[in-house]
Amino acid sequence: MLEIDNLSHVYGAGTPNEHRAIEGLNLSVAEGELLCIVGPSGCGKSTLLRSIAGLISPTGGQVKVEGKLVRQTPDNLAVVFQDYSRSLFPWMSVADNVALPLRRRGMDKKARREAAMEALESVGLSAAERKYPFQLSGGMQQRVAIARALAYRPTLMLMDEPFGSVDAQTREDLEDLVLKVRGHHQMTIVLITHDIDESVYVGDRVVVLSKAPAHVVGDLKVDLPGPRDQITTREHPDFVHLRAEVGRLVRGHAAVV
Amino acid sequence: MLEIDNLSHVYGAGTPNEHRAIEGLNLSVAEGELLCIVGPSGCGKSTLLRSIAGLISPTGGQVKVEGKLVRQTPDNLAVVFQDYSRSLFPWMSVADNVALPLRRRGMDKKARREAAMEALESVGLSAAERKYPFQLSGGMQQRVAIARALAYRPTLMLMDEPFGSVDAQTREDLEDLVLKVRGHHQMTIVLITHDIDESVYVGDRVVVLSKAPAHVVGDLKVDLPGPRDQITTREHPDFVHLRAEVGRLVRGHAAVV
Amino acid sequence: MKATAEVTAKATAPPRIARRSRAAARRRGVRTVAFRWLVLAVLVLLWEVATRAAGSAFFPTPGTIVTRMQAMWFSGPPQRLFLSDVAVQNILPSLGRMAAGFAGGALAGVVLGLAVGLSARVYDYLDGVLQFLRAVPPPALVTVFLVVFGFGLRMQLAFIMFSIVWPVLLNTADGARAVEPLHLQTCQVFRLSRAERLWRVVLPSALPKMFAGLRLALSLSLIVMVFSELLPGTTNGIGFQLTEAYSMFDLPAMWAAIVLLGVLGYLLNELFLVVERRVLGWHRAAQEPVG
Amino acid sequence: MSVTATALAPGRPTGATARWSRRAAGALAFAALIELVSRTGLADREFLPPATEIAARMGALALDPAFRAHALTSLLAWAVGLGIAAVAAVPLGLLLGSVPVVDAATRSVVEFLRPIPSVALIPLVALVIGTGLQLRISLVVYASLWPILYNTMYGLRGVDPLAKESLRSYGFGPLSVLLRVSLPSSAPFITTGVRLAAGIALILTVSTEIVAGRGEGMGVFIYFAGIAVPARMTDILAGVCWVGLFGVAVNALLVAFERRAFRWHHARLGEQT
Amino acid sequence: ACSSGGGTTASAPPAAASGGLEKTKIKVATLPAIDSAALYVAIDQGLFEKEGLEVTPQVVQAAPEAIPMMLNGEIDAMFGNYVSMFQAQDKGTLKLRILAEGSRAAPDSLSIMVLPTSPIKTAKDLEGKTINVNVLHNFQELALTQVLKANNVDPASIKYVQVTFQNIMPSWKGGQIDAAYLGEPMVTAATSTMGARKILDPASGPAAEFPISGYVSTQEWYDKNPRVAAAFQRAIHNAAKLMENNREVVSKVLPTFTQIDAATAATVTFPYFSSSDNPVRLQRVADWMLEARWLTKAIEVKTLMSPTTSG
Ligand SMILES: Nc1ncnc2c1ncn2[C@@H]1O[C@H](COP(=O)(O)OP(=O)(O)OP(=O)(O)O)[C@@H](O)[C@H]1O
Ligand SMILES: Nc1ncnc2c1ncn2[C@@H]1O[C@H](COP(=O)(O)OP(=O)(O)OP(=O)(O)O)[C@@H](O)[C@H]1O
Ligand SMILES: [Mg+2]
Ligand SMILES: [Mg+2]
Repeated sequence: MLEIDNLSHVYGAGTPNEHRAIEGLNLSVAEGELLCIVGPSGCGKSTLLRSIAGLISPTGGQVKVEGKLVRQTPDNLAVVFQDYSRSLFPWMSVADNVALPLRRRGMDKKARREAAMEALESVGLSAAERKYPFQLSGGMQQRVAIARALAYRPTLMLMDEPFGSVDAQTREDLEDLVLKVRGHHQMTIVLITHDIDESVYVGDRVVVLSKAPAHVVGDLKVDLPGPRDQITTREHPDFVHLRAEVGRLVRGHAAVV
Repeated sequence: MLEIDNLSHVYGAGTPNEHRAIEGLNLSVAEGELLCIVGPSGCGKSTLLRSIAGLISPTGGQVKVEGKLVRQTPDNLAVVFQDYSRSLFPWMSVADNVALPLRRRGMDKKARREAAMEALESVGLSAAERKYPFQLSGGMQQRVAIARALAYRPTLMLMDEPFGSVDAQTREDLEDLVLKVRGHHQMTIVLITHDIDESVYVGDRVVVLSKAPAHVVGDLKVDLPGPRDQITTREHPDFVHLRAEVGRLVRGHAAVV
Repeated sequence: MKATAEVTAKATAPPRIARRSRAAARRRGVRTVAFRWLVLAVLVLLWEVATRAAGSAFFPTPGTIVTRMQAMWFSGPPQRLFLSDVAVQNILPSLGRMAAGFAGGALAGVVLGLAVGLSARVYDYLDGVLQFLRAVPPPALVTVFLVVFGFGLRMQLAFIMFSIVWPVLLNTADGARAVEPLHLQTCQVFRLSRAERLWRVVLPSALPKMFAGLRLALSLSLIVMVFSELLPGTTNGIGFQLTEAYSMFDLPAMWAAIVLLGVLGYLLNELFLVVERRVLGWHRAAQEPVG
Repeated sequence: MSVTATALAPGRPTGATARWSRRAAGALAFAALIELVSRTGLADREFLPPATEIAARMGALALDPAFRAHALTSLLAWAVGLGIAAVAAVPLGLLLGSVPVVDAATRSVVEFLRPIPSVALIPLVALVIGTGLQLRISLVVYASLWPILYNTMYGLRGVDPLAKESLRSYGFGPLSVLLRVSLPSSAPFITTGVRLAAGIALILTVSTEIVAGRGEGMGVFIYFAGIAVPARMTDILAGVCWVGLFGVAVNALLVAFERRAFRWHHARLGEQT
Repeated sequence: ACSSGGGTTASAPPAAASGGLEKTKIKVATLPAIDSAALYVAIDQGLFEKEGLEVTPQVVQAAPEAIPMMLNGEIDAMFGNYVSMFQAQDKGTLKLRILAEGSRAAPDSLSIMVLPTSPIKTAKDLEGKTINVNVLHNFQELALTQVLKANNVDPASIKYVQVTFQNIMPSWKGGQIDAAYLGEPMVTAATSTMGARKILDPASGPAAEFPISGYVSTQEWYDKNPRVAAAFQRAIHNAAKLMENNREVVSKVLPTFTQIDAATAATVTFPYFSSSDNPVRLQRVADWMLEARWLTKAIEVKTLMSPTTSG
């Protein structure tokens, strides 16, 4: 599905502010996989995401989605941006924000509205459909951004700390929602998170990135039994072990896998 | 230090979008206390914070800071906004952003710069001083916002999910930083967080708010021994107990304290 | 905290997003209007006193001017809204020219502005020429306009459009260029078509700046309308009456035209603001301090 | 920087040479159009001479000290007028844009004055303040005030409220917030207003000279070329082209200034500089 | 530099003959047209100097523009056409004093012309046609009305459009005006370069020697400076006398304040320059204006004129 080959990105090359964000990063994600990426703040996770989405052209290496080199944004892709509040359109109501991308899906107005409402419902925001983004709390805005991506039914979904601004309970609900949607609609998901527990809980695989310039320092397969559950899964010894493992990797110790 | 008396806030009163965000909320915070507030997404935490900061005038009840009714922003106050990226000034370098509020402190240019550098250093961003906010990652921007508030040395600091965008390691460091600074400079801190562990770890007290309209449903004193430590404190049985307690409260079950 | 309270009401109750609390709004509206008229009344009074004291033929009193306006334009039959023949023959054609010129110029400005603001290529090709044309004084080009467009309406409209297009163009380009990058990235990610991006994202975010340009262009179109009525071959219009009045030293008539222009400008601007408030409701609301 | 996302049509970054050659191509195409229209007789050559003739005349005029004196006089009026307008309009815009009461109170008067054409004012202003340079300057100020004023007012509306609140929360008063947040944040749009005003001021300077000028000035030069028999169209258009080129130069300077001063703005938008 | 061509006379000590002038330096607004020539000749020939006056001409583009200047004291006197001046007097804009007569229309100095291809052959053909004027409701219309009447053409049928000087040729060639109302030097130019035909001389018949412009000041200024006024009038009249039989003195000054080059200056038809004042012929202008309802009340021109001190 997704092949990243020796990717490098340098910001402001040749300026005094030159910054090597990514260097020699290799990664591949299988169809239908849910990959979690963790790594220190400022290491280059969002940069990696932008490269996959074709929003920046990396200064070295290449990204392939479904075997095709990414030059422009690949088809059927959705992104939940880290800066969610800025990615919503302030002149549209919440429902319109969610419905907008569906125009590309050739849906008529009614179908768009229904899909949008359904997505909003799934993130617990059906009451907010007529509101404008600025009338929502931070966490609600973030959920609108998630709803927008979900409603779009992408085959590849990129999520940049999508649950950072919601409370613990909602977060769990959203994690389960993502797992459910992924199961139903054959989606490949790349999810960036800072929450190590979360990465292990939702991920099929967890990739740990190094400090800048980012490259892969750990790549752990998460082999947890059957449908995941917030209580039982998190109590599972493998979970506890993997969590500790990821934690060690993030803190810069060698992996012990 | 801070007295909140029967506070209510209604957005868009008299419109179809009328929303009662806070209702009959009472709360008081002692001098030097570190109060954590947790509550469901969209319940009214940020609204409460804005009322304390005098940025909105509540539609009912009152807020007193150091015995004085809040009509305008109280003196010696700093806020770390939830939407940190928009609260930074894009036309200023990181160092200038941090140094700007220090003008209120009557510091000369050099002193301002030094204080700014020191604060940036403490959040691990000394290398970024000359960069502009848009050149930073989300987590780095958030740390700049924290540095700006810290450098100001307020007597009352309001933080709205200040560590939401940083990785686990940095988050712990920042938690400890806040604890340290609080100890050194006699600060009263109100900290909103979604991380229940964090609320118990850093807080002297944890207040749990209900769903909208927000009021206090739980108010737990955190009585953990001595200087807190990321490892030992979190292993302490009281910690585990309190954490579960807060979790229950957030999930809407009755408190058992 | 009165100021904040007002702001609060305004912020949370933009038109179209939510209707504001009626009674309070009405009260405030009445107060603002009353205040505005009070200021106006005081100024007119001062004007009357000053012109009386000066007693110059060049500066007739407001009373004289209004009398003249009434006699010249508003002494017609009631079924024609009191418009006299002179008014029908001059004011209406002028307004028509202005409206057509404004519409054409605004449209051209928006289209060109978007093109220049969005495409670096178009910008490179056109920028030099546009900046050149923008600085060219139209009165010096009357002969060229005459040769290209001929006498009369066509030339006048070309003249008006040529003059008012610039504020719209520059501000639209500025707005189109300053669209929040993340909005554009969102468009790109969801593969919105060019038209959708333009119509649903670029245009709405450029609108606030476009409106600044349009508001400038509106009053400018009145000004240029007057200029255009000085062009060879004009036989009617407010501008025509204005110059004719001055060439015959009929200063009250000239002042009448000036005041009429002022009043028209004021009314058109109020109308414009009503439209702006509708279209930019979201903007106003979103930009007001939260509260 | 290689951000491709920001342009509507993601184009590959282009080098300075490419950009300049495009500019030159645009200008040449325009000149060629005029040349063609004139030489083919689409427009009477007597009244629209070919571009090459105009260009040749422009060259000759540049060497003519009398013409240079005209140009200098106009520039003086232009610069002084624009300077006064900018210095007056920005604070005024800040005031009207940030204190709604003042805006409401003055709106009727401002909107009444705005559509009054300066031609109508010439005799009146002339009577009061005389007909020298001061007449031109005051008319230039009057006309070029508005774009700066309105762009300032509208620019203030676009300031992120959270940025303002940030400063407010540190106890800064409304004035500080205005000067330290609102002003820098809207500065790029205000500069666009100044660019607009620069053009309007130029037009007004020359037009006023054409209508009422005496003594020296580009407009006077153009006027006298016009009353000759037959009218010296080449002179008129050469003069006009010098004015236009000056406009291009001023605009380029302002844009360069803008790119420098507001690098944060352009860089954030991912523009190539 | 084009505009102040005439220059000023060298500052001169007041001549014995004209001692007691209220002031010796005056500024006079003139037009860049042949009609203002007398003033420039008077400067050029030292006639003002002889009167002890130092006159600075200020070229303006149209007479109405000079009135504010005169009212606010920027200039002392101006050269303006009577129609405008009488209108200003009538409307109370100006309390007028005529210092000296200036120019009168000479045969062929004004002309109604058509292009060689035009179907218009006679004055009668002008009926219902569009004709340009420099300014609406001014002396051009006034004179032509009289001449048309004398030629049995209905003056009311003519459509006048205001066309600035520079745009007469393009409008004419472009067919937007049917016949062109030209003054010098355009008459000469149109005849020689375009083969234009003359249909009518607006300065013939009843309008022969029609007074066009004169030198005026405000009554107030005149009351304060009677001797200056007299000296000024003498110099203008003397200049006119000098010019009567001597084209060269005129041709010599023309290029300095008009856009007429020396070659053209040698061939154009000059108007008549008045070497004396004549209230009777001026009264005609006022009467015609009243008839056309351009005045609200009759003007008795004699009361506006200054006593002749020359000759
Ligand atoms: N436009 C830019 N110009 C220059 N440097 C940039 C730019 N954007 C990002 N960077 C730098 O690249 C590095 C990686 O940024 P990125 O946003 O990818 O980090 P991240 O891993 O997403 O961090 P976080 O977890 O804090 O969001 C950072 O050090 C940042 O300073
Ligand atoms: N400007 C506004 N106009 C109308 N409603 C608003 C406005 N701002 C906030 N609200 C509403 O008030 C409620 C509380 O918002 P607030 O931002 O205080 O929530 P919060 O507790 O901070 O949530 P989160 O944890 O998601 O940030 C939300 O339901 C939101 O929709
Ligand atoms: Mg990131
Ligand atoms: Mg919040």
